[in-house]
Amino acid sequence: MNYLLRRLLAVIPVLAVVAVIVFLLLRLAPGDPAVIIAGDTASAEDIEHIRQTLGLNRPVVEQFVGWIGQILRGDLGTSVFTGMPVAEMIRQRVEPTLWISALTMAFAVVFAVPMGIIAAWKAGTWVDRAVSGLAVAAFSLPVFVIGYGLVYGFSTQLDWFPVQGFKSLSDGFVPFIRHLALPVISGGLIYMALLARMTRSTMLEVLAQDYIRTARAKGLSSQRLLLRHALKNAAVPIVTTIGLGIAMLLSGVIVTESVFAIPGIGRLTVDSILRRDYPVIQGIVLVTATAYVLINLITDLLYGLFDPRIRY
Amino acid sequence: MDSPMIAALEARLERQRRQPRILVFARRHPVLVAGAALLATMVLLALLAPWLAPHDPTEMNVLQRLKPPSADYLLGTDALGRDILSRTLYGARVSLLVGVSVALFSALVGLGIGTVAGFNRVADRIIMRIMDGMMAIPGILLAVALMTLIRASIATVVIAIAMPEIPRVVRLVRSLVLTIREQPYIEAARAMGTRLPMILLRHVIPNLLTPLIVQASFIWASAMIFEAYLSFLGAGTPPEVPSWGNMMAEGRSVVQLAFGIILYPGIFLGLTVLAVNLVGDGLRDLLDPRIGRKL
Amino acid sequence: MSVVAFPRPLLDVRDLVKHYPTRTFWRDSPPVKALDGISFTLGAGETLGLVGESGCGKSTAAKTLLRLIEPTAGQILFDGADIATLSPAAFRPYRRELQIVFQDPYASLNPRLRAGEIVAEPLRNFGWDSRDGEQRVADLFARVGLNTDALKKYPHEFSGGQRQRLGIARALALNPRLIVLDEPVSALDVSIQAQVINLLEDLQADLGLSYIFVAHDLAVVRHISHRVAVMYLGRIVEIGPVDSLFTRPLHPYTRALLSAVPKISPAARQNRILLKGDLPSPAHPPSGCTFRTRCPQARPECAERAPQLVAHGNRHQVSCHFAETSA
Amino acid sequence: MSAPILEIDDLRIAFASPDGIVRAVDGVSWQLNAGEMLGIVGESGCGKSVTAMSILRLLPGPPAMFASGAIRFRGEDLLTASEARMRALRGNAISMIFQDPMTSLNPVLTIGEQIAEVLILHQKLSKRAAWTRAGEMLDLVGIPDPVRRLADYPHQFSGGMRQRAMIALALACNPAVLIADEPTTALDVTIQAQIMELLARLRREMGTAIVLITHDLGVVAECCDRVVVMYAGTKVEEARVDALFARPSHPYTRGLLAAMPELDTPGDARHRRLAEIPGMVPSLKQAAVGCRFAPRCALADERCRQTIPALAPTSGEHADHFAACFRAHEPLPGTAA
Repeated sequence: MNYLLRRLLAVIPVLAVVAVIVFLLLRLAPGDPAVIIAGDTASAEDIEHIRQTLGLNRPVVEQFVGWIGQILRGDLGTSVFTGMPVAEMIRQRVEPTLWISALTMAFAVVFAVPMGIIAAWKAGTWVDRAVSGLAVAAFSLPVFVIGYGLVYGFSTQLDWFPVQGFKSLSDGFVPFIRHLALPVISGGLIYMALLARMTRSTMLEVLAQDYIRTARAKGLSSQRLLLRHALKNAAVPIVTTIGLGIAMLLSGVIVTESVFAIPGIGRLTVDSILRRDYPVIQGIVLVTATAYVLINLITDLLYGLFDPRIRY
Repeated sequence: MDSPMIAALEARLERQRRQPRILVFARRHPVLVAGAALLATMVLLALLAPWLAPHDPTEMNVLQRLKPPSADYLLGTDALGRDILSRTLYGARVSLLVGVSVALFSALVGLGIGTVAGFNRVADRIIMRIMDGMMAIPGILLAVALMTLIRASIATVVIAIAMPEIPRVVRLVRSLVLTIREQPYIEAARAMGTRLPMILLRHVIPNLLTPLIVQASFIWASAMIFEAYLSFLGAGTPPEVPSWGNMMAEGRSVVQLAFGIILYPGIFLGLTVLAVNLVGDGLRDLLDPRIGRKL
Repeated sequence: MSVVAFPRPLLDVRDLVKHYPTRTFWRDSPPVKALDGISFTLGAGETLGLVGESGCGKSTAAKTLLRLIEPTAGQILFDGADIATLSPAAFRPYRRELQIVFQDPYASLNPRLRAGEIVAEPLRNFGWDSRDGEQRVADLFARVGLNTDALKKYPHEFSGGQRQRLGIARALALNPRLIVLDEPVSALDVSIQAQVINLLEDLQADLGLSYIFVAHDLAVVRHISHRVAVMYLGRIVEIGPVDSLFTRPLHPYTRALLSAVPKISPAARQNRILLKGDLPSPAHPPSGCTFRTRCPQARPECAERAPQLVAHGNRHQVSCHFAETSA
Repeated sequence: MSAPILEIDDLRIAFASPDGIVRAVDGVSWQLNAGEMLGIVGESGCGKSVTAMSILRLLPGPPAMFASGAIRFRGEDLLTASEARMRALRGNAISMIFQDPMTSLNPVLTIGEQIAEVLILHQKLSKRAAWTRAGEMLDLVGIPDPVRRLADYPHQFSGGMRQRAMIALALACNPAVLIADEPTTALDVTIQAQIMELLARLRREMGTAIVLITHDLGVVAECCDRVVVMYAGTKVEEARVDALFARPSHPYTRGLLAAMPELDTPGDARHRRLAEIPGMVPSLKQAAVGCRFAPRCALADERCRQTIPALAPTSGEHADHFAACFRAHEPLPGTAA
């Protein structure tokens, strides 16, 4: 039980560091933060207005404490550009990003883990070379090249899928899926490549262990040996890779959203960049980092499920 | 008195031994050799760009806007009538430069911080929490946030892309230092009276260079893609710099009309990144297959 | 190999203790008692065997003498001076006097350095200039039976036995007076083991070296040691001259150890004492005599009072309440 | 005497490595009778473990190659048997235990599951019947409170207990042959004594024939009926145990015995210098020209360096005492043997 407690306690310092990084980013940059946010064209009173709303004139420590207090109360500050509370803006735009991330991860995991296992089981054969080759190739292409390639192929030429846009689930399942298909596949291919490579190397390591040789000496068939003995030991490192890979997945999703013009968090980030709407960027970074930390916490807790050495 | 099977294998090995060394090496390390060859071609193309490029990459020719591949514009022209092939060749320089600089910068910084974390227990706890925090922020967001704040230039892009890579290098270096620290040859050095700085220089660092070089090559590959992402999102190198990312970003608005603007630089970028990844895979298996498992 | 008279011991260890705290958050769990107060002496040119099963603390004791592990308490008098609590800087000159050879021939040599550089390292640390250094390294290679063309080779190009010779050459570089041998031959095959043991004995005869010889192989320890200490769970249970300890073992554990070793000649196999159960955990050792849970002659009193080392004949001490009667 | 239960006949195994072919096993033959305990002794790299692993065909395909020879179990050649047939034999008719108990059991499965698995597979027992039988096996190998311990995981067992669990696992289906590859090398001497005593008892009670692979001559002397001495991939001597230690004939065997420090001799056996065997084990990359031991042998002459000595019976009262040496019975210079 103290393992769970230890993992829960470990989350707090990480989130604190994220908050400090996000807070310091703006202050560390050269020049006056207010000027940077206001942008080159802004007038003097605009800059003064921003300085007031963000309280940039107060001493740094006081700003930090105030800011943290706000966050803990769920208030992520207000957007300089739209004047809306950042938390509200994020909540409106979170649905598409959640769907894309979840489906991309599912799509990747469903294909990558079996591919990695088979490549490791048939190490050295053409199957292994094919999977490794495909993985390295997919791993080397930027997601938007794949994205536009798919759009060019399936949308403009074959018109199976819409070029861009997003339909929420409430608008009916078919349009929802048709809009998500290409973004999920383009983002998923890269994440699948990463996962397949990691699953393969983890399985190779497990298959080289002594207890696999013992299992073989017991007369087990290869399927049984693979699933009951090897996979159970490889589960923990594979789950860790899926957890750690989330950061890369989110990067892919952010780019995919701008390729397919999907109004998600990624698109909001891009717009906030162009508009130098720093409080929104700050809010998004905090939310995504928290999501990342929580997902990794879940993968840590799964350890106990798979690996008895941790439970006892 | 060998059996026929062994005799046949012996003959084949004998034939192999007589072949030129490079052929034997290539047969044993196909991935590394293929990757290195592809990378060499890309680097050559980049270096010889001024002589190879049919046109000046910045020369605009509005009449020739969005032309498909033709005799004098082998890969067609972009929205401002510039020759895509020339710009692609010049673009290679920027992307390769950014990739290598990011790899070197993050490897060296990561080596320093990682070694300190590996050797000093108090520093270790603080450093690792900071690294966990940095890793929690998706690389793109961290880089983008940095780019919105500092003036965009190749140098700032390198730093912005390196930032999310540093925690991964620190984590790798730290785990290697912790394993090497427990090795008997380190205990032997202490027993011989060797002082800590010398132990670090002669015993610890040389033994962790191999996996660090392999990790650096993977970072080099992903940095080139990252540069493309940043430019694509409008937070990359300044527009006038002909990097592949900028070219593809400009191509976004006319993607339906002339897909080549994104496709051709994309292919070049893909091939270069693939080359570097293959070199990374090849190096890992060549140098130490066991350590490779962790990357 | 006559027994050398010992005016004043080169090394006098008194109540050496090493406890490892166990890190759990709230309840103050007991530390792991790797060394729980061991005392022994070692004369010039003498070999003391430290023998016992895994977890008995013999390697910890050996490494603590060289401050590779910091002792928790106790004194280490080397030539009369207590080196247990010296600052690292003050202790450094003693590195020339005390050296170590490790068990694992593959992991105790830096794979990235050439053999010549490995052996030259201690010389460089103590100011030998390169010319004398080179000559000294060449002599050392010859002395341990390695030909000089091996100077340029890397560790992976040597066999296990040759690597152990490299380790010995490195330890000899600074002309030490005491060498700690931490299971130097356990990883070697019998035929190679014999070559290394003979080399160590010749070096002792020529250079008057003192050895602390740590091993779990009783036959090897009997062959090379003048005196032997038997350790169990961080304590010395019996210590004495090799012949009297091996022919008239007093402590029940020593007898069980000797009887457990498989013998080649049927005559030597008297009734075998099979200890029951496993080694108790060093963090929760049994009360009183720590061997009582496995001892065939354990009595209630063993649980109350921890026995102390008591002399039985010439310098043969044993830590057991009933050593006399059970002999 | 009935036909041997296991027979190795002129087995040759080579490994293809980038810089040449390693002849790990270069023509080895021996027999194992029902209920007998055969010791195979030799130093590292002599091919004893490779031979053991090849019996159950556990050697990984690509690098390893069976050049020639046969392994007959009750007359059936295992080298040509189908994979399905081999799986039916592994852990059922022929079982194996390994050197390092700490890594030989699956850390994420309970001891009970790992034993029951082989019973369900080979003897088609129900889960419950297999679980009870597993409990009996743990009791048989002397693990206290066996039924409760079935639900424990390997990391909750000590080294000695894990080796006992391995033995329980291997003997669960009452195999005819047990191959033990250095079963006690990683254990302390008092635990080793317990394990060897356990193996001897189980052999008597279950009649299992045991092939004991080890480098420890003492263990062979105490536990085995017959012994095979291997050097550089070949068999150099074979004899009944008492004959081998009473009158060792091959120079390598005699060299090994002279190189071992003594513990047996009572009284203060005055200190004798260990008789070294000079030089090192030869590289197995070149085919053998003469006797592999010639470069290190004090008796080696021109004939030894040219022709490979065949196995020949040594004079002496034991008929089944063979040595692969032209000058097997000549005294070594400078020693009484």
